[in-house]
Amino acid sequence: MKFGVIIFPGSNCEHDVYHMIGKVLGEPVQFIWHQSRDLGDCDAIIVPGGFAYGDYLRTGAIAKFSPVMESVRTYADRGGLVIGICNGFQILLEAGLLPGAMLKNKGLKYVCQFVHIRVENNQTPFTSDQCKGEILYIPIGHMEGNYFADGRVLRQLEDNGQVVFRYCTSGGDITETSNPNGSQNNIAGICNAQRNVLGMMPHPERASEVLLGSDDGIRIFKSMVRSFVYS
Amino acid sequence: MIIETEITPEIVKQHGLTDEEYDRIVRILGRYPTLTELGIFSVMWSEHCSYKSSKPHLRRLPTGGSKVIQGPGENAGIVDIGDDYAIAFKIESHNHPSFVEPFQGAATGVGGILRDIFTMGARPIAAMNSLRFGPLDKVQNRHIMEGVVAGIAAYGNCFGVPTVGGEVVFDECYSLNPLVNAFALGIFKKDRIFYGKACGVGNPVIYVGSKTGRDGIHGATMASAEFDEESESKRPNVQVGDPFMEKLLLEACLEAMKTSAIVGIQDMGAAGLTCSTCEMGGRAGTGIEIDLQFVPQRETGMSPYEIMLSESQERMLLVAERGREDEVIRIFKKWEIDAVVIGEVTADGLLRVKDCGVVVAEIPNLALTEEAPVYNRPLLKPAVTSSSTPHPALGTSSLQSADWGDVLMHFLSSPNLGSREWVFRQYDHMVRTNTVQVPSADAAVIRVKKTDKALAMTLDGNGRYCRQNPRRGAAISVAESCRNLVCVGAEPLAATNCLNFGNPEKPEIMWQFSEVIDGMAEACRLFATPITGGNVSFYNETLGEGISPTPVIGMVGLIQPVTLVRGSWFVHESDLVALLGDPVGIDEEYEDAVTNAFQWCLTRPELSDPYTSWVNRLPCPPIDLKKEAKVQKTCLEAIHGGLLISAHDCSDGGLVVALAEMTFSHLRKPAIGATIELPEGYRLENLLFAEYQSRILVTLGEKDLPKLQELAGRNSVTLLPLGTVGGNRLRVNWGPRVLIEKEVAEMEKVWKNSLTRFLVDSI
Amino acid sequence: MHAKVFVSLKSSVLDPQGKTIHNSLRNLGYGTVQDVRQGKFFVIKLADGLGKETARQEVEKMARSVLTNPVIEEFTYVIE
Amino acid sequence: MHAKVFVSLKSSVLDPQGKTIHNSLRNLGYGTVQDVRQGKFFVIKLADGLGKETARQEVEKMARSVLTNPVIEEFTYVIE
Ligand SMILES: Nc1ncnc2c1ncn2[C@@H]1O[C@H](COP(=O)(O)OP(=O)(O)O)[C@@H](O)[C@H]1O
Ligand SMILES: [Mg+2]
Repeated sequence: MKFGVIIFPGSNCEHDVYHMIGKVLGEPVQFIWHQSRDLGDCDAIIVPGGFAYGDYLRTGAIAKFSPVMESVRTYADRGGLVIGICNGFQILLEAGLLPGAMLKNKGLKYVCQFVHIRVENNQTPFTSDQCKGEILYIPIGHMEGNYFADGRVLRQLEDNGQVVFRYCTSGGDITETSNPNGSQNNIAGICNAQRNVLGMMPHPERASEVLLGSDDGIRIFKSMVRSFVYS
Repeated sequence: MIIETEITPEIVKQHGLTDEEYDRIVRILGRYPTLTELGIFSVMWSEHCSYKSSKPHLRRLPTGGSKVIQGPGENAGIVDIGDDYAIAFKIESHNHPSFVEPFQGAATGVGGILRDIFTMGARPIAAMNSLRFGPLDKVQNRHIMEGVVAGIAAYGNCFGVPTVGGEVVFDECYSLNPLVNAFALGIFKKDRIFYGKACGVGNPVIYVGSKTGRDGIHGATMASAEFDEESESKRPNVQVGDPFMEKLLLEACLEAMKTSAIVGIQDMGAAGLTCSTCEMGGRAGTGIEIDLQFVPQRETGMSPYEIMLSESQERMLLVAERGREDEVIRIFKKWEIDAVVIGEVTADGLLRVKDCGVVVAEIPNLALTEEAPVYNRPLLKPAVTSSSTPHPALGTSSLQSADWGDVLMHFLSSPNLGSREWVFRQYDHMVRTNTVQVPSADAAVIRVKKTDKALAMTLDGNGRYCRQNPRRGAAISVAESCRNLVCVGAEPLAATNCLNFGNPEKPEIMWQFSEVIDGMAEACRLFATPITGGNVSFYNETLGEGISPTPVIGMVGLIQPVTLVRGSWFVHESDLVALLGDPVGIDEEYEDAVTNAFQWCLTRPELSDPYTSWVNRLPCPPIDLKKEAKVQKTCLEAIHGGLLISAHDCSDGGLVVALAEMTFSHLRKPAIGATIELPEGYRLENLLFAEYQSRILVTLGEKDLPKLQELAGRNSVTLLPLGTVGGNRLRVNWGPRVLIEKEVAEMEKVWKNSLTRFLVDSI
Repeated sequence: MHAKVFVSLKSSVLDPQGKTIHNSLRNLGYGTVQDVRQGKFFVIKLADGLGKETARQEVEKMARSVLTNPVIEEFTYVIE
Repeated sequence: MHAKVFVSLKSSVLDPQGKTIHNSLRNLGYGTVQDVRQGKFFVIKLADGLGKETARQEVEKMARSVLTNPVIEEFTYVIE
């Protein structure tokens, strides 16, 4: 399964994702420059973390206009797998591939730490390898991860099972203290109604080797590979 | 040459030049300087750029070694780590700007040190910072700290370098003189190193990066003068950092360096275009001619003086192979960065600056660099160096009834001992997916992809010790930084240093400086850790109040294979806890002072930070460097022999604080207690809390004890079994007495609150 | 010709930044402050020849599609 | 009573945000945009009984000492 990793000016997790896919997961991977409209023969697209355009206007606000994003939209519309991580999630929100928006963390500070997230829906290509209710240990690192959507949208997300991950305690409880950024309903990751586009604030690539403190993150990509092989 | 402004003695003085220095300029030029030339001389001959007070002393530091590829003199030192890889690292101060505008001052400090690393061709893979502030009960100090930490975070996080470690210290002397020292480390292939040399007559000189504005004009001279109320008016010097631009600059520079079209490159830091041109020419023995009309400018109507002295950030100067400039420029254009040929390398050794073809400055490069003035400033040992006036020994009786558990809880809640999580949580310390040891271990550990190696790094300084005894204090900083590396399983390789001092024109300050250099030199020789570069920051004085001499050491070590990496906490129930090294050192004056300081503190329940009050009454602890080396050797050999499960340095707060720290939770590892039996025959308070050096707490499986004993014996190092890991309390027994019995959770809570209780709800 | 675009969070969205500033102002003794909301603004220099109506259209377009995120923000503008 | 305080970077100080926004607006075809500077504003609700002159003094004081760093920023305000 071939992965494409998009590079925007200011992306800074592209090499991390590339390393994880190529070296840890052992699947083919290539970079895609933001000016390119050609996604090549990629079977999945990763929009990596970082600070595209410095996050200067709003997170993801300028990146959404890059030529590559038009291709990503078409790709997603045709059912292609797209995963946005951290800044990548923010870009997908701005681009309208996922609903809602990100506000500043409730503590108004950047937060970098490991968190526990609970798998809320394992009927997606990103979580098929996991059980519902399973807890993953994966780090976050962001200033704007406080997910917001208006009441109607939020209800839709919940009703459709589009909430994929929620921040939780080590025991799996959804509590206010286990919510690192004030996100509505402790949301850490959501997918679109078709289940082929996922956005998540935690960085699975940072938890892909035991040496780095956890390898729970790699399972999201293993799920993708598995669902691809069986599709 | 057109002399547009007459240089009056008044103007010379405003430029911080002495009459003798001005005469020297006139002699060098054989004529009077233009205003632009005067500006150029003044920044290059400032303390910050010329090291005129420190140079004669810095020469006494050991700088070479079999693994040193580049010592002091370039943008950063370079060390060979084997397998064709090398690392570049350095530390720099941004103290004054961070006082004036904490957020931007700290942010641009990070930007500057990152450029020093990637200008050599290395990709930055780790950053650290050493911070010193006044006590947090004052609003102004909180405000500075919040701004500084947020600024470092904003810049480093956006740039994409993990900020993996550092130190934070609070002391009254930093209230008006906060210290912000930023460290960065980069990695590259050994055959891909770039130097700041303008070689090859006729080669084009290319300006890349941000446009030039009226930023920080005279920043270098500002960093070379004391602060007073007038500095308010010097304020427009502050610059705003653009980490996004820096990130693009990094990628573009590294891409351009792959073309082989680049001959030399240097960042424009302090003294901007001036410094980069004359230093690149100076190092290569060439001249440089530029025309300012080609320099990209952000503002209109800038004079040659302003353009040459501007310290706008995120700019680089490079020299390319003639005929290949377009190739280079194309790469920068791809990253949407300005890149313009502004001149060329010449044979005459002169820095020639033109403005639309008219020469506005013409100065020999070497006169600005190597041949800048150097002063052997007078030294004077202050009459009393020890501020802890000896008390009459009161005997230990009144300490008999002390509640040591209570003392421990108070100590753990001290901002000087507590958790730094409030700080490092704001730093992205995991980007690049190399971080093996996140902040809170004795040293940060970064794995090196494509190898089985890891790098360990730490920053250590101790102004408190250096105030009492600059020579010994500096040696302790070196010893402690090596000890920190050894605890995580690394062999120390080399160091960089940032020397923060008061006004060098005061003989007492210069004496401190000289002593610090000697102490550091001795320790670095003994540990075979050469100093490959660094930075000197003088004039850390406001309204005549100076800081304690504060040398900060940045030490880097190698772990191979990476699986040897160790943490500094208890891991499994039933592991043994033991102490490597003598439980107390030999120094009666220190021993008495510890007792007296406790008697003083324990009768003062009103103290808000008993640890800091206590420790401020102590002299510098003793150190025996040879013994220290043996302890470290034993620890490292034990880790290599697979004997140790974890190791933790005993330093600030002494033995019991170190034990408490080992009990705390770490990532997914839960908190876990221990039962400790302290040896009798020592003064209790000394054993518990005194800050003796050369001690490492280790844990090991019971079956490995004989082997460790044998190893320690062979190295003539004391090994003292202390107890067992387990339970949810820390119990410390002394003979029949239970001295301390505390829930780990309770200790961890006060320790975690030590900063947040001051910082949580303020902007 | 200059346009000024003022962007603020919709009133239905919590503004923790404003709240924090409010708290610290109160702690510093500014007791008369009853609420603070924070926003951002852009000063946009436009080509001089531009007619007022064209300017208006241009500015509205960029405010709507670039300068704000309609999920959480709203804007006003003036042209001077 | 409301005060609005507008804070912007001094004109001589680099505004990386404004610069980046300007670049992207240009790339998006807004050719008439010649410069962009970004600032922030605070809407401060003040106690109603406050006299205009007292309000003015209070607002100036907090703008100078809390809401801005005079080293790099400047402000204007209105009271409504
Ligand atoms: N304390 C020190 N010990 C050893 N070398 C030093 C020290 N301070 C500065 N240096 C060296 O002097 C050179 C000039 O330093 P500096 O002016 O700080 O560099 P830059 O121009 O990159 O800012 C560097 O190579 C630096 O490593
Ligand atoms: Mg440099």
